[in-house]
Amino acid sequence: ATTVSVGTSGGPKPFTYVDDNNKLVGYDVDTVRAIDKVVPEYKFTFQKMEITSLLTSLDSGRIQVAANNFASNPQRREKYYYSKPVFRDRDVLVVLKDNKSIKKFDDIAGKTTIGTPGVNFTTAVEKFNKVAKNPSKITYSNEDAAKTLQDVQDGKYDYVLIDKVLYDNYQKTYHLDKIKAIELDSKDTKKISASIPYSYLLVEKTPEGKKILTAINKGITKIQSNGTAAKLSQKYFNGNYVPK
Amino acid sequence: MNLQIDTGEVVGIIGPSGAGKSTLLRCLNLLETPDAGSIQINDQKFVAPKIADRDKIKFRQETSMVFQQFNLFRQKTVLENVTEGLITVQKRSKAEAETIARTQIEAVGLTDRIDYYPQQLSGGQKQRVGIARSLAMQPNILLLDEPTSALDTELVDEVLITIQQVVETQKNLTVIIISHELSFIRDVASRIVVFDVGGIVEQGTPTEIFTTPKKERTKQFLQSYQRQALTS
Amino acid sequence: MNLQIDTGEVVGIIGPSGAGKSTLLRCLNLLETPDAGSIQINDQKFVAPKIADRDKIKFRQETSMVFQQFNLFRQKTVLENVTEGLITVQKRSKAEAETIARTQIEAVGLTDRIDYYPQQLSGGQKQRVGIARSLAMQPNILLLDEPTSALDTELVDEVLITIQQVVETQKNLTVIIISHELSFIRDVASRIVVFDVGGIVEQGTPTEIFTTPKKERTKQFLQSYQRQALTS
Amino acid sequence: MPKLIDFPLIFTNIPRLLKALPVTLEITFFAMIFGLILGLLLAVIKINKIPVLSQISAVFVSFIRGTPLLVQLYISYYAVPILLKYINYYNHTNFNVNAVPALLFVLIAFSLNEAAYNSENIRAALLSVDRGEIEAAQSLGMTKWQVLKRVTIPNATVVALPTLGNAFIGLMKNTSLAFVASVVDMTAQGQILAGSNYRYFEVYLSLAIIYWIMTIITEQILKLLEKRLTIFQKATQVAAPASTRRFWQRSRLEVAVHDQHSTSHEAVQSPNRI
Amino acid sequence: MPKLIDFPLIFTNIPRLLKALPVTLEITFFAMIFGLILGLLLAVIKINKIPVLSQISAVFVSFIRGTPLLVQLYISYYAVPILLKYINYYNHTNFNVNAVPALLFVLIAFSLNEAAYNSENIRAALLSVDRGEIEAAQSLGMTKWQVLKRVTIPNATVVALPTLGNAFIGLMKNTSLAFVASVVDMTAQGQILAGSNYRYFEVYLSLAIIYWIMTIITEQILKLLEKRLTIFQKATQVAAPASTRRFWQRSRLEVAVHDQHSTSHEAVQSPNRI
Ligand SMILES: Nc1ncnc2c1ncn2[C@@H]1O[C@H](COP(=O)(O)OP(=O)(O)OP(=O)(O)O)[C@@H](O)[C@H]1O
Ligand SMILES: Nc1ncnc2c1ncn2[C@@H]1O[C@H](COP(=O)(O)OP(=O)(O)OP(=O)(O)O)[C@@H](O)[C@H]1O
Ligand SMILES: [Mg+2]
Ligand SMILES: [Mg+2]
Repeated sequence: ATTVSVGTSGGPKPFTYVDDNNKLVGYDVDTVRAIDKVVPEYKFTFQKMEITSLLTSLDSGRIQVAANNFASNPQRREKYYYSKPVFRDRDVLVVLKDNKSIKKFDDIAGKTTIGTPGVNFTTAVEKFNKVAKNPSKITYSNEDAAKTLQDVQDGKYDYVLIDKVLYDNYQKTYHLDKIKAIELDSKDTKKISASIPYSYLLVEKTPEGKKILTAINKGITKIQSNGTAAKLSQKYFNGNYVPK
Repeated sequence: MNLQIDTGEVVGIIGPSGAGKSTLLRCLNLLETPDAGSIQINDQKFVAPKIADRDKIKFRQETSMVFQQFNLFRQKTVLENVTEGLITVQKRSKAEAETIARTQIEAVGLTDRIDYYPQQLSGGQKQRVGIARSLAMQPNILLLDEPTSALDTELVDEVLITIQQVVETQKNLTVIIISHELSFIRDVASRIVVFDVGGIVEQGTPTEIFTTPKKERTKQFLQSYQRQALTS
Repeated sequence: MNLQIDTGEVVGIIGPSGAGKSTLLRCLNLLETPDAGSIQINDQKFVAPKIADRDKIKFRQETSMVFQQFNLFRQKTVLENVTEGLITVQKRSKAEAETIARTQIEAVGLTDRIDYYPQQLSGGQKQRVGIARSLAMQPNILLLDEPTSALDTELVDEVLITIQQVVETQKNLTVIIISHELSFIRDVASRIVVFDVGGIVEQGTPTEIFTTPKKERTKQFLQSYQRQALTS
Repeated sequence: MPKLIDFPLIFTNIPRLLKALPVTLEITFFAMIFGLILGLLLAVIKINKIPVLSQISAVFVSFIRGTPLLVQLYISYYAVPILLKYINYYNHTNFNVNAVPALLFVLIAFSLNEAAYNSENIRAALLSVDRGEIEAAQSLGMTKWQVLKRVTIPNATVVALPTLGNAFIGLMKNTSLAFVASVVDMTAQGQILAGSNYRYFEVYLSLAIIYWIMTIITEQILKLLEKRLTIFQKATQVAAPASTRRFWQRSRLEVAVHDQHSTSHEAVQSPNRI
Repeated sequence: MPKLIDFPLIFTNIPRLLKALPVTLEITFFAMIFGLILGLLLAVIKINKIPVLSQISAVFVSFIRGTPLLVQLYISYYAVPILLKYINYYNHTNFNVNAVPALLFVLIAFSLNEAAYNSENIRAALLSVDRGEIEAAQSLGMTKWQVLKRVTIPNATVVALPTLGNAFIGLMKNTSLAFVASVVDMTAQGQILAGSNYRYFEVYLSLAIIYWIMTIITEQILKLLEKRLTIFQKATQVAAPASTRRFWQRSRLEVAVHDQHSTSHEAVQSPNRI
């Protein structure tokens, strides 16, 4: 079988992380492993690297697949192949508990937030700002997500946009008692992702990549129909987040 | 040891290497703090070893030192070297300081080198700037520690002549000079102190010391000098 | 200029400062490459300025230099200083090199300092190590450039005596020595070359040069020396 | 074949990146100036072996040298608010650190870092100053502070300049770390740009060009400064006599040492060997 | 109150981080050694002003000094494969650089970076070597290479050691950048750990502790090394005569300069003033 390099950054949990035995695990990682089992023509190996390097690595052929809870957006679609969706997300707006002014996505107009450049949520707010009369003020930062939640709790920023799964996990660790998560309805969700907030595996846009993509898509269909994907979702998210 | 010097005296200190001559002179400028003892200039008395920084500075303005290694400020021109103390220590205006400095530089014959940097001067010229810098401060006491021993033979004379002129023109200036140029010391000093490890061996007029020394140590020292002059 | 020297000769070079004496000697060791001219040792002839590195090295093994500033290897002990060339250049075994070195160190009377580092030695001792290092290489020609002028007066004699001994015991060794110690040169040299800017002024036996110099320049030079000796 | 590198983008990026240049320069200059002042203080403390202070400063310098700047930034930016929260929690106080702009934390962290690194260079430079000049200044009656200001620092500056110049260049490039504290310098601006078009490689090339040019400019300024400061050295001394040199160049050197006695000179036995 | 800091985690992190220590050390040592060798070469090229090579090396050094290490890593790791892709595309060849392990690119980038930075230090150290010793070695008949090996390098090492030690410590902390090229050093390992337990601050503190200790150990080794290398300096010379010192300490100094003539000495007119 041909070896395919899969890049991942080892964070955030539970999509990709290392367990106590220093073994790379997580929903995205295990999904690729499951695909590996059902796709005999390829053998997948992992490489850990900085999150911002993943895309450059795809460009340069350092890796053929990137697995890091990647969402879709038009710019990315130009440069990379997207697999079938592997995860169906729910996005939440995190605000202070006593915040009455933010209830739905459009309420972020004129409010402040913090985000890492290049991340899907930041891109979503940027997109919102392009059309909004009253844009939302983004502070760009390399702060980790845990700190951004603390910043909301401290009243430093009005809201942040984040995966529900991640939010739940952070809450388990930090017990931030002054903030709440507002789930976005499907209409709002569309505003962010232009489609359902799926996440995907990214594949390099080369002839060889095209073959890999076909194989991966075949594998995804297989693990989603035979229940493997559901089992993984249960294991990592305590619920069914498998795309329908 | 005990040494008394009167205003206007020119004291030459001679003695073997390592006797502590430099150390004595440096104590008179408080560059070295003596472990014990006192120094008195006119009515001001300073008792070692505890001398406040403020007193040190006052004291240093009474004396002025000419160094063996010249110790000019290398980043400053001849003029700036001489005005430096006048401006920062004596708080004179720049114009006033320059007038004083020009007079002193004229006196040591370096008017044409006034904007040169030390590196551009010969050793003899450097030392003459050193003398001008000291005199510009108008000290009561001028201290010279082997002012010519770092100079090539052909440059010694210009400095000695400068010193001689200073001594002759400023009768009220007390001068203490350490030198191995015995014939010069003999000419210029009003009193000579022979120094050795342990303190003062003897003192007296140049004639007393050079022609009728009383102590055996002085004779020895003078003889070793004559021998050296002949062999080289 | 043209200079011929026979095996076993002891040539003393004297002359005013800046005459080019050092430069001449350094050319003989190819530390300085002459712009033109040739140097011939026995049958080997080297024509400047194009001398291959390989020839330079061969040539340097014929001559050996004792420096004014000693130039000992500071990181090496006395013994290692002397064995260095024997081991790296002459490719001798360490044991053999040490035997030779010990003999030479013995000859300059420094056996008890054999494991000292240069920093622990007096100037005179350093220069004696320098001589031992040169002689250990068994050169045909020994070059000495003012070997005592960096030394304090009291240390000069020990080095001069060492050189004298070398000259007396090794009759086949050609020695070229630059020195301002005229009385020494007079004693030790078999021929004296008077050098000045422009080349050789005159040459001859010590008696010829010192008592009946032919050239005016030589007389001048010798006189200026005597004057200096008297004034200091 | 997809467009792997968008070459024009490398250049069109540049004006957009330069918008963040002021932040880079602000951090660099501020940290350099405060780093110098504090570094001088640390150096003086160490040289004079001031009791308690010199121990504290030794630990401080060791910590800064011993840990990555990123960690130091993290501590100054993250630890202070957390500390305040703990204090607020246990003392029922209500200090709020969010009012303090992030930039201040960054500036403090960078300044402290520079100070620690510079202090050793400054110390070496201070110690290299000729004792003689200092004594001359003292003997003129200058106070300690006057000696420092008029003699020691000007002399030390000349010695320390190249190292401090390097520190400056290093600092300029390191400001990118400030992004963990939400301060957007030029490199961070690059990440933001790339975050929207996914062209990281082009942005890094643009940054390389900008930084390289900035470094070259800085080096030229340093050279000029050095020339200024060392004017007292450049002034040539009396030149070596040209005549001698010329003589040597023209003359030919003919030296021969023969095994056989040459005809011209006979070895003469020295008449008075000791 | 939320658990803002998990203190025990700071220490339990440490053994897990240390698993990546070998990578950190590998990069550090490799880059240091090759950086030294190449740096020496660059220094020799610059000192001897070797025509073409010295211009090339000047541009190289300027580029490395002028651009962030991160950018250099990017270029070495990503530009090469992209370049190959273009070549493959237009020439229908099939070069593939991805078989070459990432670590190699990282090592090369770090080595080149070290070389450029070290070359200036090495050059200064080489130039500081006493000409006299070199001449002595030449006059013994050593070849150029022997002089370099036996005299110049040993002497220069003593001078360069402190700066090279600093470079080593800096390098140790900088290896974290290798993560952009998928090499997991200790800091990268820390980021990965924090990705799984969401506790970044604690990881950074753990890293601070590890790096600080490593730095202290390195400094101690350097001190030892320096002691070894400078044994020839430490050996004390003949001590200054103790007797003199003792005399001064015991004696009292009494000097007085009076405005009035003292009784003991009358100013004597020098008999033969010129
Ligand atoms: N304050 C002091 N207390 C004790 N010993 C001192 C003191 N100052 C200097 N010494 C020692 O006394 C010795 C005398 O040194 P000093 O330079 O004064 O001699 P000198 O007479 O000037 O010799 P030279 O003619 O060589 O200059 C020195 O070796 C020094 O170590
Ligand atoms: N190869 C050369 N070509 C031209 N000029 C030279 C050459 N070598 C030296 N000189 C110049 O000739 C002068 C003579 O210097 P050198 O050191 O040889 O004199 P010296 O006779 O040894 O003087 P001293 O007695 O002071 O040592 C020097 O100023 C030097 O600049
Ligand atoms: Mg003295
Ligand atoms: Mg000479």
